[in-house]
Amino acid sequence: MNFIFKLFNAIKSGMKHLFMRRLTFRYPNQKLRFYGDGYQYDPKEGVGVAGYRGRHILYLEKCTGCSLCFMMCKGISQAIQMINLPEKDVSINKKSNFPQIDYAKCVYCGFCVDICPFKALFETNEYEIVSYDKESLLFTPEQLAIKPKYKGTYEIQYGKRGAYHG
Amino acid sequence: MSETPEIKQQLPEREKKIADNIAIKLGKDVLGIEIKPKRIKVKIKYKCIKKAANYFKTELNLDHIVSVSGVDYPNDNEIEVVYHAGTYERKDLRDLLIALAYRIPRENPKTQTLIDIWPSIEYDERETHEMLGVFFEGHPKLEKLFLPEDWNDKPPLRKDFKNPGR
Amino acid sequence: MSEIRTFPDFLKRLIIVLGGLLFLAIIIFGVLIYTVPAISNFNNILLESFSNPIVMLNYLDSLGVGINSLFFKIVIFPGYTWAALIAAEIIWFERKFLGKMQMRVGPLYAGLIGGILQPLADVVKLLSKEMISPGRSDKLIFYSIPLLINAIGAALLVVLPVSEGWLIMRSDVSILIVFAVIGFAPISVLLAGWASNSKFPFIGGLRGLHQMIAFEIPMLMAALSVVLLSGSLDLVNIVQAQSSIWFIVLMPIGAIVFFIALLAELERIPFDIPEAESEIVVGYITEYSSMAFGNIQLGTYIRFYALSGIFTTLFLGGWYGPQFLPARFEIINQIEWFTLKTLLVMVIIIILRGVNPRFRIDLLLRFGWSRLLVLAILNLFIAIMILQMGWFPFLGGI
Amino acid sequence: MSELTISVGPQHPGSGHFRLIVKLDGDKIVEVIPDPGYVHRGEEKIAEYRNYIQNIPHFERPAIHDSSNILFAYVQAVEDLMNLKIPERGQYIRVIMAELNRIIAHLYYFAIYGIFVGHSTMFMWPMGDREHFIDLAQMISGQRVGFAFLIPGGVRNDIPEGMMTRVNDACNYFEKRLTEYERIFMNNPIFEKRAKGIGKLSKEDAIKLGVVGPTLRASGVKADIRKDEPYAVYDKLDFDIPVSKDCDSWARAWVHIEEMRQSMSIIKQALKDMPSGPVKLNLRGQIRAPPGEAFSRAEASRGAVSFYLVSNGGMNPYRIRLITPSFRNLIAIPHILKGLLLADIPPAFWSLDYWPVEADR
Repeated sequence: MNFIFKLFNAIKSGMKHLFMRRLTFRYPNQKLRFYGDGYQYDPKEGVGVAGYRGRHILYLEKCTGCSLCFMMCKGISQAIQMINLPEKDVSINKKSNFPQIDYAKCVYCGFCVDICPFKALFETNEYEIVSYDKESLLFTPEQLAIKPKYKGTYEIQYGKRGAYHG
Repeated sequence: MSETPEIKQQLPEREKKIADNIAIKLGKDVLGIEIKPKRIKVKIKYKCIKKAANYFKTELNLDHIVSVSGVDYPNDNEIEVVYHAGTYERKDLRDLLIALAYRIPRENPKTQTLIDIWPSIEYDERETHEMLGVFFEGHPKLEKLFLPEDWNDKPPLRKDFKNPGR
Repeated sequence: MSEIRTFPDFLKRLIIVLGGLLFLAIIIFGVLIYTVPAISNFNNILLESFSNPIVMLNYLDSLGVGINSLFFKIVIFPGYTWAALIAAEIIWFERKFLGKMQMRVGPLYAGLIGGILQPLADVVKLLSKEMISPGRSDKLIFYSIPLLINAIGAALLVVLPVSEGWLIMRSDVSILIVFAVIGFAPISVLLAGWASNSKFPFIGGLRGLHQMIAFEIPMLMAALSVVLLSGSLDLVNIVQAQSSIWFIVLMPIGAIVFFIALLAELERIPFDIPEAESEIVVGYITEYSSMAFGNIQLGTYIRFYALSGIFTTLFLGGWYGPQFLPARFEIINQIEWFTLKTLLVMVIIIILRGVNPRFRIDLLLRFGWSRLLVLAILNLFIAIMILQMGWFPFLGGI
Repeated sequence: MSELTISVGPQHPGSGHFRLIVKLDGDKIVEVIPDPGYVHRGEEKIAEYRNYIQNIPHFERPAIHDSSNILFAYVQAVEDLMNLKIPERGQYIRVIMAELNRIIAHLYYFAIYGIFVGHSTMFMWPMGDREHFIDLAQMISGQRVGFAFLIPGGVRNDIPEGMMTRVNDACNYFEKRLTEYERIFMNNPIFEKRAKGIGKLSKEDAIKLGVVGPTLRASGVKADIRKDEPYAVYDKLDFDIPVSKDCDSWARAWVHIEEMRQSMSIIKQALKDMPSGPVKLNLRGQIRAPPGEAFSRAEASRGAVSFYLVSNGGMNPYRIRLITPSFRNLIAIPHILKGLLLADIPPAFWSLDYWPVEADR
């Protein structure tokens, strides 16, 4: 009898969920809202600013080409390469060396942001980096300098009929 | 960074008492004892490893092995084998880990298995065997554990084994 | 032709190939239409029948494949095509329903309404796959099993009375035919496991054999009590005996026994032990790929429909609607009532799949032989008692 | 007696990157030989080539959905050598992340447990409910799976505002969900039939084999590093350790459910008690551990994870030994599976929460 009672309880629990809202997040139509503008780091205080760790943004006018990010990434995922941009001659970057990031390798740990002492490299909310070939995943410094336009409005809401993305 | 916190200054009484007992019991086989809060490292001669292990098992109720690690010291031409033993049975000693360390020559790293004293040591000894080439005499199944069956190189955790590509 | 590198390239290639095929088809068809008179005749009728369906029907009747012919009944309705359509859509419904129960959406993109064309997409996918068989398998048996499983499901449809007048074949012993056909299922499962010449399928085949044999006997006993009450082996007569009161009301235990045995016969969760995927991969289906796998799935779901229909026939009053309903429900005719009830049984089976884990084979066999058989015999006694006490004078038939 | 030898894994739905060589007599298991190593990456060797910061994303790879806990032990080993005293707020945030991670890993456990016994609903529900906690962790750390959030000296950033309400919402919702889990899965009579009394590991055997984590606690030993050797601020928080005396597969699942309840209470308490202040020491320059050795432990979701760190004062560690809970529970697999039926492998094997990547390292 206990067996049947428990089985009935299980069926009741399952049936109850026919009237609950679906949690599914329908990705291409809905996009998640993130807190803040992406992960940033304050080298003076030594503390980061909370945010999503997505695609990087590189401030070309601040980058000195010190290749600290390259040194850091060498031991993690080897995604960052320093490349030379002769046409970009910024006064603080004499050799005009800039990081170039291979998103096929990047693990988005953000330690390159932590190590940068000039606030030149931050991370942003954008995470939709897809392409048909590997070459397109290689982001040159100019591409990294573009501010991404990510707009997400959905987050988990808690209602009477369960949780949903809204 | 350099300032020493207060825990270092006060002598860990309990650990000191246990260490003294060990020193008395094992006598001249003990080469040295390092004491830190909650950690004791006993360095012994490798001939008397069974005696020391038996003592730990029976007197201190160290009923399981947490880890068996091998550290390669090519400069001294020795391999150090470290057993970390802990206890579940004695509640007052649960935070205590006693390390049993001995050094064996690097060319002929032969030692005795402790599987009859601590059955939980089986896979740790197998791993140490394949990673550092330490041979545990009397182990029932000293085979490859993680490495491929056809591995025919130096034991990989020895210092003279270089990671490919480095 | 150029190399395909990007998605637009692929689309271009697709259009070229499809366009070429279409062009060829038009040319060939055009040539044929004016050369072969029979086809041109058919073509005229085809054109006419667009405006007047009766012309079409008459033409089909003249060919012997009209709506009242045996051919139509076997092939279209209530035969194979109908069952396959229900099977395909019940697969879709099952996924959608379980999706809702699990707080997700299920199939979404194929078709306009909630991915209703998903089964079709799956078939297309399976058709485009390569058919592989294990090296030392018995090829003849290996490839005949999908057809056999399909045939077992389809053979049950022959005697399934969807309505009083509209059924493929009426036999005096149709319930025996049903059990004779069901008896083939364990053999097909065992053969599939054996012919694959692989360990997991073989274990799955043996499990299937054990399970199906263990549950066939309680199933037969439960059906026997129905036969006793209705006094006939004919499924049509059995349904007619339930015109005033359904047998599920008279013999709830029998209905439960039959239902549980049904679950085991169908290998549905909680009794999908021969296909237990985390234990023995997928059991006897493991080595099947492509449309061979698709055929097994189709056959299983057709059997699912057919056996649910038989449960409806035996216990839920077949094509009769509930008596207490007001008169306006009379317009729902017999076939619709039957389909509705069958679908209800299927939905209940799907609900059980959503909330239950899998049983273990030894527990299941013990349950089948010791509990279910006892209950079935008890139910038989109840049936005899009902008959002897004469509470329901219309029962007992003869 | 003729035996049938079958390989459960590595290409088997019920194994993961791992192989069990199972010898059967009829349907009965005569012998089980575990064969790990399919995902061995030599983490210990690679760590010798990287500095202390570069090792962080690397060391969370063995247990990717339990990353904060495994890093907890690592950063403690480094801090132990460097004699660092972590700001209290940083410690609280560490605890919050660790407990969020514990819930995430436990929900993963239930999802796989569900699909292993053929319960598809129990696969989908925990996977869906995991989303709430992944969202919370992502709000704090900025990543959804590999957080790389704990570093020597503290945590990488402060928690954002508005965490409190979101955590409360998620926890209140999840409390209700846990009762549903119990109804549909834990107390489901068929699951009870399959898991109760299966895969017994007695208290004596558990101690002898040195198993850890929920496996140990389900065998009746009330041992948890968070209580036995309180690290961070666990001694200031009020929580309980669920212990079961049933010693079987069902008890292990039950311990997981109760631990999730405790974790939620810890998160709520930690958020409430958290003092203000810095979250991280400002360590300038390269992190270098002075010569010496340290052995640190932390309670990960599957049990005690330990780091044995030997430093010679260089940029990179001289030797790191990582002992993961799955590796220590590996010895229990042949022990509990012996004498069971073939059909008992999924519920009994998965109840140990054996994670091949974590064991192989």
